[in-house]
Amino acid sequence: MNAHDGHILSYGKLLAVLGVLFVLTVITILVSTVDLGAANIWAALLIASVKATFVLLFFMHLKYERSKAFAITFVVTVFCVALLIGFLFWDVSYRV
Amino acid sequence: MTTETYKPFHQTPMPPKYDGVLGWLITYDHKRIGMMYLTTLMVWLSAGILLGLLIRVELMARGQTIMDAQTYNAFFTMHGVVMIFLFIIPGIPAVFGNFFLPIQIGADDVFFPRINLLSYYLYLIGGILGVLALFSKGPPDTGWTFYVPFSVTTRSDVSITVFAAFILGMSSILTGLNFITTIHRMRVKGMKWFQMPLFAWSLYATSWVQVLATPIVGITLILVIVERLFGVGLFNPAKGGDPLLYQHLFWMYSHPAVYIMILPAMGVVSEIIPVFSRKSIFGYKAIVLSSMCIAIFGSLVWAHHMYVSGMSDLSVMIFSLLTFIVAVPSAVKVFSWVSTLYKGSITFSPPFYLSLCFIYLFTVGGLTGLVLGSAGTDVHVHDTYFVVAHFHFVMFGGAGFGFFAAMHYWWPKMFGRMYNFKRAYIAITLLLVGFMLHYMPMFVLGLKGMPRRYYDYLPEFESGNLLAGIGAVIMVSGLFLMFANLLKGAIKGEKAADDPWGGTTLEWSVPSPPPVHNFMAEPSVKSYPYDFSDVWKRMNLKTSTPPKSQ
Amino acid sequence: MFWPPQAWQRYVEDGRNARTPVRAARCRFWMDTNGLSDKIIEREKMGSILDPVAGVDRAFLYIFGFAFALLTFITILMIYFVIRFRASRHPVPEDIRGNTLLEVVWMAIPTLIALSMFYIGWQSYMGLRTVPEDALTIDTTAQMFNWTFTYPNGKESDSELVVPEGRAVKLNITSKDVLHSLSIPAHRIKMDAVPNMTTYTWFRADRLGEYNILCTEYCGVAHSQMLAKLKVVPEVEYLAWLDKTPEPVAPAKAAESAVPTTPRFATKEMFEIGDKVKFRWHIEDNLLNIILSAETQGWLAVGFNPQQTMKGANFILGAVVDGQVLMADHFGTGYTKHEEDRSIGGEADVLNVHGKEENGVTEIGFSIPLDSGDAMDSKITADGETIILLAMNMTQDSFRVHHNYRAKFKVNLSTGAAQKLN
Amino acid sequence: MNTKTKDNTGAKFGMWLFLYSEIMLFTGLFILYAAYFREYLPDFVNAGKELDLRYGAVNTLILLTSSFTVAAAITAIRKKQAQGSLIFLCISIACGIIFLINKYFEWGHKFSHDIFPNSATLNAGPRGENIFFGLYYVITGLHGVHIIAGLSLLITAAWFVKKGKIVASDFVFLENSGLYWHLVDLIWIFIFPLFYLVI
Ligand code: HEA
Ligand code: HEA
Ligand code: CUA
Ligand SMILES: [Cu+2]
Repeated sequence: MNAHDGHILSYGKLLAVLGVLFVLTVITILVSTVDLGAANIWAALLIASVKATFVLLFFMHLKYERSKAFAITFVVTVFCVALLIGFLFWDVSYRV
Repeated sequence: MTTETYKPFHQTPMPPKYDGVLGWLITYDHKRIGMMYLTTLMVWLSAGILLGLLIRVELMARGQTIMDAQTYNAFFTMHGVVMIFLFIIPGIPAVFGNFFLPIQIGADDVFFPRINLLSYYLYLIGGILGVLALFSKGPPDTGWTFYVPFSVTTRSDVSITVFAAFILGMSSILTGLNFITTIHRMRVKGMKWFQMPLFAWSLYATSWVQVLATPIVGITLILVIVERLFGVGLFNPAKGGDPLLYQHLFWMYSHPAVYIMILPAMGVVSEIIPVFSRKSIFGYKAIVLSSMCIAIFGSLVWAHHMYVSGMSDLSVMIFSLLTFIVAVPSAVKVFSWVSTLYKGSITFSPPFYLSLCFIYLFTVGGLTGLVLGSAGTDVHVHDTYFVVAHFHFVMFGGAGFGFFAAMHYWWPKMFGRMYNFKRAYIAITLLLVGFMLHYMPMFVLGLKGMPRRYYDYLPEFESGNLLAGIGAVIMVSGLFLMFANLLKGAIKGEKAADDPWGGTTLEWSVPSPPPVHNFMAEPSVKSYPYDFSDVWKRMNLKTSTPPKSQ
Repeated sequence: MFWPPQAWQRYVEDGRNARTPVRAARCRFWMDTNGLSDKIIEREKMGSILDPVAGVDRAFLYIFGFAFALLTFITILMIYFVIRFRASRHPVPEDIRGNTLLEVVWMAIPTLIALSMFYIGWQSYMGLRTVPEDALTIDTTAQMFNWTFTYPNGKESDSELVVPEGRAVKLNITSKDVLHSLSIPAHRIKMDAVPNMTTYTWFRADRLGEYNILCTEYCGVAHSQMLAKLKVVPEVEYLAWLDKTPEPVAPAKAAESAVPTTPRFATKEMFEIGDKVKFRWHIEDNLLNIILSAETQGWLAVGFNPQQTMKGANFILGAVVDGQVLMADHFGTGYTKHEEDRSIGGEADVLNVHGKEENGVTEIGFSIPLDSGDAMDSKITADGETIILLAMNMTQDSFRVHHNYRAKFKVNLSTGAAQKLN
Repeated sequence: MNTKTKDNTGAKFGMWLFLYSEIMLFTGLFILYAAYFREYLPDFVNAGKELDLRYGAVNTLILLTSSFTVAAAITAIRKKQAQGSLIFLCISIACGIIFLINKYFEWGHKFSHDIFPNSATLNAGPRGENIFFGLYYVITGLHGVHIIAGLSLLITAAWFVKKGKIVASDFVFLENSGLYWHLVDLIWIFIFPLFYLVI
């Protein structure tokens, strides 16, 4: 149990991820200048989620964890967040 | 694990070198921490009980009896806060979970012993802050739900209590996190998930709820303080805020919290029933799965507290439907416990008696929960004494009796001494009778329409309230006797054997009280945690059928 | 709102759907202190409109029925097993670890029961939410600690909801300060009052009589005093009432004085009005001598000459607490509000105070100047019309607690001619 | 047992659990954001224009960079380059501090325009804008608190690296501090579009 699970991320890979994150930041700002109506917020959230995924997988090493427990529990948490927000809208969207 | 000579944990300082009081205050032995929780919790419980009693005395007669309305409001608020945040939520996990979870899974401690100690101190500080509010100039008068906008506008000291609840939440999160990691990483070699005792399972389910739901109430309570300090207006209707959102956030935690209260108690009962039936539990996997289902689906029914709050009819429907769905896993458990008794060889004992009471009282509470879950009927009884009766049945009759059962079950293991059975039986009977007399009339009062949190009431509610008051007094005597008996047992009771009941889980394989690292030798894991063949052998029993695998 | 299905609307309208009328009656034993279900059964028998109350009671019955059955079953089984399989009788346990079929069954059956309970509960809920089109709409405003009902013609009524018999009544509810909740147990309805939001509920005023309205959302110190009355009256009476102005009285603070228990002025030849709260008086020079008495352990009050509701009225409040008489001179500063004179720049102009509380009867006497010259006392004319408000709280001595009885009179103080208003 | 063999995976797992609870903490606020966004969309759009995109964008880049350097610090320590690791950590810490300074000026700017909780302007303005700024202050404020907590962790980690307590064979403290810092970044990734880019 002691040995630290193998994979060491190379600087190159990390830099590449940072590059992607920068590009996505620029993209999201550009997208926000285009008026897509309600789609704007969804586009922004989508891009944010992609960015978050990169951070999670590489910076936070999630991709390289040996134990599945990390990924499973993380997904469960995100699922909870989605359900709570989603279920709230049964109320706020349908009030008379 | 060298074969050391046996020395009970309370005689072996942990960390070493620190003896005496300091050896307790800075200990990170899970058993000592469990004992410290027990002691502290008893103090808060007494405060909660006293407040409950004062409430009852005030309500014995109409009009002012012993206190004015403001005091009454503060008292029921503090009663609720103390009972919920200081007694029933931390209760079983912090005391018995800490003490027995590591032993049950063959570990020598929890995964983060120091964080465990930190949780305890957070609990202590939170408790002191919370109870301190009682002695401030204006103790909070909002009800334990702290509904806005009242909690933001009232002049009483809401912030301090709310902050206390926040700290207690942190304590609860850390405990949960600790237990999950412990269960994931520290099960003794060879113990697979489905070989864990049910109590450990129930704590696992509970811990997840603690980790994921508690932060939401944390931030909500912080917002109440922020609102009081800075007047941001997030919940203030005059500034565009929506008070219903507060209620949503509050119940997103506080409904799951009711399962934080009941699941560990269910775990305790799932341990006790098979032991005194001398046979394996009926439907081990179903019980495990129902715990997990309760934890998961229980998080999706929060708005059943809000049927008349003005939220949309659609969400009334959805949350009502889901409420009925989560009742089913509880049903599975009740049926499994009762079936476990079938063809057992039942010996009676105080923990067993309490478990039977638990099943009965929880069923009453749960079934009346269905009345509340149904939308049309809840409109009539919402915020009446019907709800008060419901939750005392599930919380006191359920989680509380579970706590008492755990005390009686594990007492000999914790203290190495046994209490007096006869006195225990008398106490439990008094408790049960007082309980019924106290809370049954409340159902009727509620159906008749008596609102809760009422300092004074209409003449038609007089007799019910008087009856309840008398019940409370009987309950006092029962509880008093029970605690006195346990205390006496712990000090001067007969020495208890390592396995006085004939249990199968690992805690019964170690000396009473356990040594500091729990196990004298590497624990051996049973392929099925409730395999009683060893117990039968020891008791010279033969079974009529060979164990079937499930 | 897309949801409430038309199906329910039909259910409400189609009275023949009314099933099992007798069952609804049984609930009455606990709940219906006002005999409402009788009426409902009557109507169900006649095949007229099904009331939501019946729907709710049916749901109660359905759920309670199953609950009792299940509870009894589980309890008896449990006790039976414990006795039957006790060690002395059944020393050799059998190792049963489960039974998949049984487990599936006891998952499936409760699921079905639970779903049916949900359905019937939801149905009854829709009944509570589906307002008939011809409903009389009344705006309801909650405020610490009373209810104001505003009728379509603009008439405001405090703590008293008067409705004509037979009509469906819709209440649009809102709050001025914190959350409250309007509950009428007899009609099985309840709805929160939320500031800046309008919620609604409705009921059918089937039966003449008075019903309790209670505040069921905790709202502060006098939450339990935030009561009101629903009065279902015949249509004619309702219409007559609608043209008149209402009159309420509300909380206050105490001023103190040590006083004797017997009157300090001559008590012969006093005029008397009032039933529950008795108001006796006579005029002596420029003073009006007054004795108030009632069967109460709480406070008593009299008010003079309101401009409207309580506004502009001069109030004198009194209570006997532990043999001490507490008096307060107040002025109505709002329609439902009054404050102590001294706190708003006036004087307390009460003389010759006496008071006692004996055998549950409180009596308070005092004199006030007909014209005190104080801006915070209204002038009282000896010969002419004076409006007198009488109020009390039957249990509470604190003037901050709302009244739970009140009456209103038009009086000529010199002649004693009096007329009770509504 | 854990005194004898150190279970780093377990320690990391515990940290993740803690991160989940942090996520839920912010979820409470995002729930409010979602509900109010729906209710006050036009006001949110107007109010969003008040915020200076430049502050937000720069802070985003700063945090992303700092996240990168924290990850790089771990790579460095595992490659036994303690010195490099220390430098990377210092960059992260610097980034965090710059972020806070930026935030200070941004808030200060808003304050000088009388836009802060309970200010006259907000109280008089449209309710939706008050809510928007209320959420803005509460969420970025809580985030700021987390930056401060993260910074103290990073500083401690840097100290440990310097002292040789964090080494290639035992760097779980650095890893966990890194995880925490990434979480702070992660949350900012969502805060940024929600406040600075609303339509
Ligand atoms: C330990 C705590 C606990 C537990 C376990 C429960 C369990 C349940 N509760 Fe309770 N509840 C509270 C504590 C708890 N509750 C508290 C504290 C409040 C008030 C908060 C406040 O406002 O202050 C409250 C309030 C409350 C309300 C809101 C009432 C109102 O304010 O109007 C509702 C409404 O749906 C509800 C429903 C339920 C249901 C359906 C269950 C179910 O989980 C019960 C399931 C159990 C059974 C059903 C019994 C066993 C099963 C059988 C015997 C088999 C047969 C079953 C079927 C046919 C389905 N509860
Ligand atoms: C676990 C939770 C719990 C428990 C155990 C209790 C226990 C009791 N509660 Fe509880 N109660 C709540 C949780 C609980 N309550 C909550 C959450 C509320 C809602 C608050 C709100 O509305 O905000 C509430 C509200 C509430 C009300 C409603 C108030 C109102 O709405 O106006 C009433 C009224 O009767 C009441 C009474 C009691 C009584 C008499 C007890 C009794 O059981 C106490 C009786 C106990 C004894 C009689 C034992 C005495 C024993 C000793 C003295 C010995 C002690 C010695 C040692 C420990 C060594 N409670
Ligand atoms: Cu108004 Cu309670
Ligand atoms: Cu609930």
